[in-house]
Amino acid sequence: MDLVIYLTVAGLFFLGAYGLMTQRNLIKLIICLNVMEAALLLFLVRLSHRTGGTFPIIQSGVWLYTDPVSQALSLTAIVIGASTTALLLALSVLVYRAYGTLDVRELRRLRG
Amino acid sequence: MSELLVFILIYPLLFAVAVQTRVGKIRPYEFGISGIITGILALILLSITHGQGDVIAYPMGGWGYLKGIVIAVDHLSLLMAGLIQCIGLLTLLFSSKQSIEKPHIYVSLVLLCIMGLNGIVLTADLFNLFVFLELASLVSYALVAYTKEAEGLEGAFKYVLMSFGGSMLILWATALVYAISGSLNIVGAAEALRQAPHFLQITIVAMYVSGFSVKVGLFPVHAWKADAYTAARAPVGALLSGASSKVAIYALFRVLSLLFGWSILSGMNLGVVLATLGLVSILIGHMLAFGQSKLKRLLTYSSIAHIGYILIGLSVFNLLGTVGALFHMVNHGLLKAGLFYFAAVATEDDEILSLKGLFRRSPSLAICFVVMALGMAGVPPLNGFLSKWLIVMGAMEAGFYLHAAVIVIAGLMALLYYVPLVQLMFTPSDETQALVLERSQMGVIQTVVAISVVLFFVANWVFPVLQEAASNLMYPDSYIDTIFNLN
Amino acid sequence: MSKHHYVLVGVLSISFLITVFAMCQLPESSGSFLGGEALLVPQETGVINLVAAVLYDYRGLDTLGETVVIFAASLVVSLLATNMPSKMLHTQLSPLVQYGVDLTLPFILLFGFYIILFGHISPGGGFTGGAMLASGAIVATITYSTTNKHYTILSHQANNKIEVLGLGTFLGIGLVGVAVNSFFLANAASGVSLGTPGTLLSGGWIPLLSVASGMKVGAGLSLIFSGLLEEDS
Amino acid sequence: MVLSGGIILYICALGTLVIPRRYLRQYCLLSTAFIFVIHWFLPQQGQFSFEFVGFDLELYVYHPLRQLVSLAFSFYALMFFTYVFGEQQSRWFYCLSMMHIAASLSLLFVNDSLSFFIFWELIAVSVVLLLLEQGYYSLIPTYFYYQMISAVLLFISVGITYSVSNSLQLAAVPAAYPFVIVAVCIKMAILPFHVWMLETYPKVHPTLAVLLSAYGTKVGAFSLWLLLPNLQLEIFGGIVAVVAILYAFKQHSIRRFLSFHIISQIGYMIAGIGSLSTTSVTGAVLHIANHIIYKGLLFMIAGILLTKFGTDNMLEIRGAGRRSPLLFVSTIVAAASIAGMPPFNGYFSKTLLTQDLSLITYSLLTMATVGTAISFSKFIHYTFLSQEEPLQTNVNLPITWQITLIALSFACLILGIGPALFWQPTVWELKPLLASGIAVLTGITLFKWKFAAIHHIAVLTTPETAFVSKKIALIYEEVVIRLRGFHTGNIQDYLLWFFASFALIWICIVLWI
Repeated sequence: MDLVIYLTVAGLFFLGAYGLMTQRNLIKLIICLNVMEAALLLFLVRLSHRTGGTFPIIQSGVWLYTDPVSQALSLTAIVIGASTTALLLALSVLVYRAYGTLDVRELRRLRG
Repeated sequence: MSELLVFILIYPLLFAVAVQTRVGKIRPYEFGISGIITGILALILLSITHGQGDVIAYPMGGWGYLKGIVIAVDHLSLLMAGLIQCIGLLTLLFSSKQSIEKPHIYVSLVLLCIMGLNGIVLTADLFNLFVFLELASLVSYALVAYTKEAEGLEGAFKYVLMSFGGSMLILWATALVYAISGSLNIVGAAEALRQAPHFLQITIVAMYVSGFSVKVGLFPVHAWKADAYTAARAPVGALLSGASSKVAIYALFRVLSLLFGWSILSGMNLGVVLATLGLVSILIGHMLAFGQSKLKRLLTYSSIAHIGYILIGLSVFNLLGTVGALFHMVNHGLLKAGLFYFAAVATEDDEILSLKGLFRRSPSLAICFVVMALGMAGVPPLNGFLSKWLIVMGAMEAGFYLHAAVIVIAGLMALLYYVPLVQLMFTPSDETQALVLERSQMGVIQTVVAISVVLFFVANWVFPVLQEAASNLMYPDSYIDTIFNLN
Repeated sequence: MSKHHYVLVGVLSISFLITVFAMCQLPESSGSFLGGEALLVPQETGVINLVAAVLYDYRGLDTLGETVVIFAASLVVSLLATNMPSKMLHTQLSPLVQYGVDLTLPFILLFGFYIILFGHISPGGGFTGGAMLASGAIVATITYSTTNKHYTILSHQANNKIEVLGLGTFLGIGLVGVAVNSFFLANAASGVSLGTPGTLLSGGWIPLLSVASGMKVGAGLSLIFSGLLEEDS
Repeated sequence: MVLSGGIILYICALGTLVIPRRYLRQYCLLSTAFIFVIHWFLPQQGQFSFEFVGFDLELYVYHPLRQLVSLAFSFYALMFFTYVFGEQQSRWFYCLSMMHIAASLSLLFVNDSLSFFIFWELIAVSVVLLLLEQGYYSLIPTYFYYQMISAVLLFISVGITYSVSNSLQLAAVPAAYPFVIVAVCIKMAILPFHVWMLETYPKVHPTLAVLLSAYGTKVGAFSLWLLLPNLQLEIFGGIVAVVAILYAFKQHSIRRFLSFHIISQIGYMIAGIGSLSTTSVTGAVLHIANHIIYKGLLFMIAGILLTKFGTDNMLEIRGAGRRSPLLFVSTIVAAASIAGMPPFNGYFSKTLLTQDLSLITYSLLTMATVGTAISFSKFIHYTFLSQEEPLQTNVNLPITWQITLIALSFACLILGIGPALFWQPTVWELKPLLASGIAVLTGITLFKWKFAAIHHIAVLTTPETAFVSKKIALIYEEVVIRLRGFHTGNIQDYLLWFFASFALIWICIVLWI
């Protein structure tokens, strides 16, 4: 079971990376970044898993809970990712205005 | 006095919020500058009360290192924090005379960037480091794109894509550390991590190295840096190359040395790997800087090369090299900031050719450039020479002969692109109108030049501080003990 | 398939293998610090939602950091706002949608407030609730367009003020700890009454912090959204 | 605790920036005279050492030979400031030239490689700043690159020495020999590293050439003694002396001609220092001191000729001897000194130098002496003696120039006779007297008899070497252009590099365990 999750995590991450390097559309690139981030969120959530544990709200009679820390971490990571995505979207609107295209390979005024 | 730590961490936020609310008739630059000066005063106060060799740790919320976040400061962190505030101050001072739209936002962003960098330097918690790293990066993206011109947007976009990948690797490594040790504190996680399977250790190290090297701008992930810094405003370039990249190197070495310790790392031959990356960075940086037509681009490539010097100094794992590298961080931070400021005032369009005849138009500016260029090339009696000397001697002592030789020869490669610039400046041109500078801008550049000359002569007094900081990095026992003793 | 492409696939598959093998060597269950001590949490912090305890008490600085990130993001987006009208906002949606939104909007907001306020005793908290509030604002804006002042939930300036207020509250509560000679962002250690865990008025500063970050996140996300389709700033 | 004289001169140099304009020249004279006195009465005990960034610096260590050279340096500094007394120079000129002298003087007394390296570079830096100040922008790159290459090699050798011996000792370890030798050779402008010298001395203002020609190369020769005290370089020195003479034969520009003679004289010094025998080393160091004096005199003469006759070509100046007898006499003195004609100072040091040399080196040096005599006969013949144009207006020299010419000529004479009589009477024996007399006379005869053939041989045997550096520059540029081609500006390439870096670092770590 663990192996499947790990395969999914790494698979999603590098799939996102693959998309990042092959797609041309800026918006698709942003989606790819989010896919990469989602892979790591999956990994963080996996880390909170405890066999037999319940959701981390104290109830009477329950002794084993899943790990709240990595859940909190993923929450923070989500917010950070969302902020970066917002910035990227704003940037891509402006890039479209300036370059007239969303093709990332046209963004090559700076080179050499 | 440990509350000062919290103050140093959050003062930029307080001032940024205050600037943002526009209460009363706050003039953003004056307000921001006074904010940073308060921060510097706090830092000075802290370093006065900070005794020889001891570490101040502050548990956030009163929880120890097991449950909560601990921020801690030793000489190394103090040194880095000092560098950050100084460059931040110079940046704000310098940009206060530039015409920048929406100054409220600009000042807030610079302050927030300083907050992120301060957080990286002060924290002893891996995930918290990631959060502050992201804060600093996010603000840097925005600062690069601030002009909203095509180049700026392009540079910022490339910067985000690369840097976000790096952040993801850092986050992944942090999650792995947490999965192994169940702790997020750098010190608390170390024990379990050193017993972890070898394979896992190597993977974590590789993730941290390649993740941070994006932020640093090391070979082979240096390419975004030239684009981003070229596109950014010159003061922003100064802030980023002067402070941000140094802090990223700091974070890399602090994390690795605390998590694994030098013995495991040198068992992995990480020193050789990192030093070789540094070596290639030096060569590539200096070669690409040669023959550039844009001044800021030239400076950025040179900055990539100097990152290589620092990396070699740190990865030889001895006191001499580490001291040299820390000294070079300070020197290069100041000098490169000065050169970026110079680029802002000396040329309108960043074209090197427009430097022609600068000596006639503003002699003192041209002379400042000559001094800074010589300092960057490592010519005595300037500070750049001393740090280079220390790094080379450290590398020689550790047996990194090739690396030392390349550092030495790199001085020559640096002259290959600085000397034509100097020549161009002194060649008479048609344009003879005097270049009148704002006094504060000229003052900033002259301060940088003066510091770089003075640092050579007072190096004996600076040296113990650097030595203390270097031994903090190499033998972090007191850091570890202080954090352990919190519980 | 160009040569470039093969290199790319090769690099990625090597990295894939490395990371998968590395992760497979992870220990079966990591000894998280709360694993054995979860039952101590209500005594220490006064809340029964462990995630809230971690977010607002144990690792409060992270939360402060991320609120600052949102603050920075909203600043940045308002900076990069394009000053050009977005066409999308002038399309008239059908009355059905408008009535539907009219009907559900109060409930969305109410649920958001609920999530924020009850974050410490049930799943939820400032971030989740804040995001819901922001989604309410976003729905309203999309439906009625920004030109219709009546239905724009809050103006730019108001959002800005709420955001700063939330951030200020967070910082202020943090500084209370310093003021009473305890630690920054201290909860129980600052002498505040924790109340009975599980009740609404429990957890010391945590509910307040939750509200503060809820304000912050809600206003920040709305600002980011409105910044992305700003007509005039 | 003794303050090194060079450091004092540095402080004096800072003084030139605040002294009122009217007293500037007097101030320079006074301070150099003061420095001369200081070096005359140097304390034999005591040292000036302190810890600097973790290394022990020793800025003052007494040794008679060091004092000897320092006396020559400071005496020449006095002469130089007398020479420029009549000229209007900027404040910075005085400051920088004093700093140049100060760096050279400081270098003579140091005893550790860090301070040695610092002063080594400072000499070059002060020259660069002087060139900037005087407006010779096009000359800077060549000069600076060569000097910096020398500094870089020295730096490497210091690093090697440090890693082997774990100390900053001056004497290089054998592993560092190749680097030191090339570094010092560049500093001494040995062929084929002489390009920087030809780019500087013959092209700058005569006054500047008078200053530069005295210190840079001589410091190099002296540091040979400091850095390589255990290396046999005798024959190399002899070869250098002869080859440089061959190059000197075909020169018509006086200052180029003199530059090649500097190289040739440095060959003598190398031979002496490289022979490792005490007498020869003493002779060589004495030769450095003497050489400063007569070569300085010659460069002053060249400067005066250029100023008064408007040309640097020895074939175009005719009959200078008749028009300025003082100039003529001092030229004769200087030429006799450089050729090693008794009783001038060149004879004294050359004889001392050659006493313990092997036969091959001795014969090479004798050949060089003959060559020197030939080429100076040519110089004097064309410039001073031959007269086709009867344009007989007397050339009036300013009083300061007259003073310096007379003083330096007397110095040549006194230094040739005085110390030799009291200290080393052996040089007045018949054999060396005869040997050098015959050599010089042979030279003069050869010039009269077969100069055309000699000139022809010289032209045939001396290839130009300047193209090598151009070739290297072209290759470097090509590499840079290739490298820049990789930076296409396409972010997706950069991202690939990034993901590759993760795999690369990981694999490197695994492979290197």
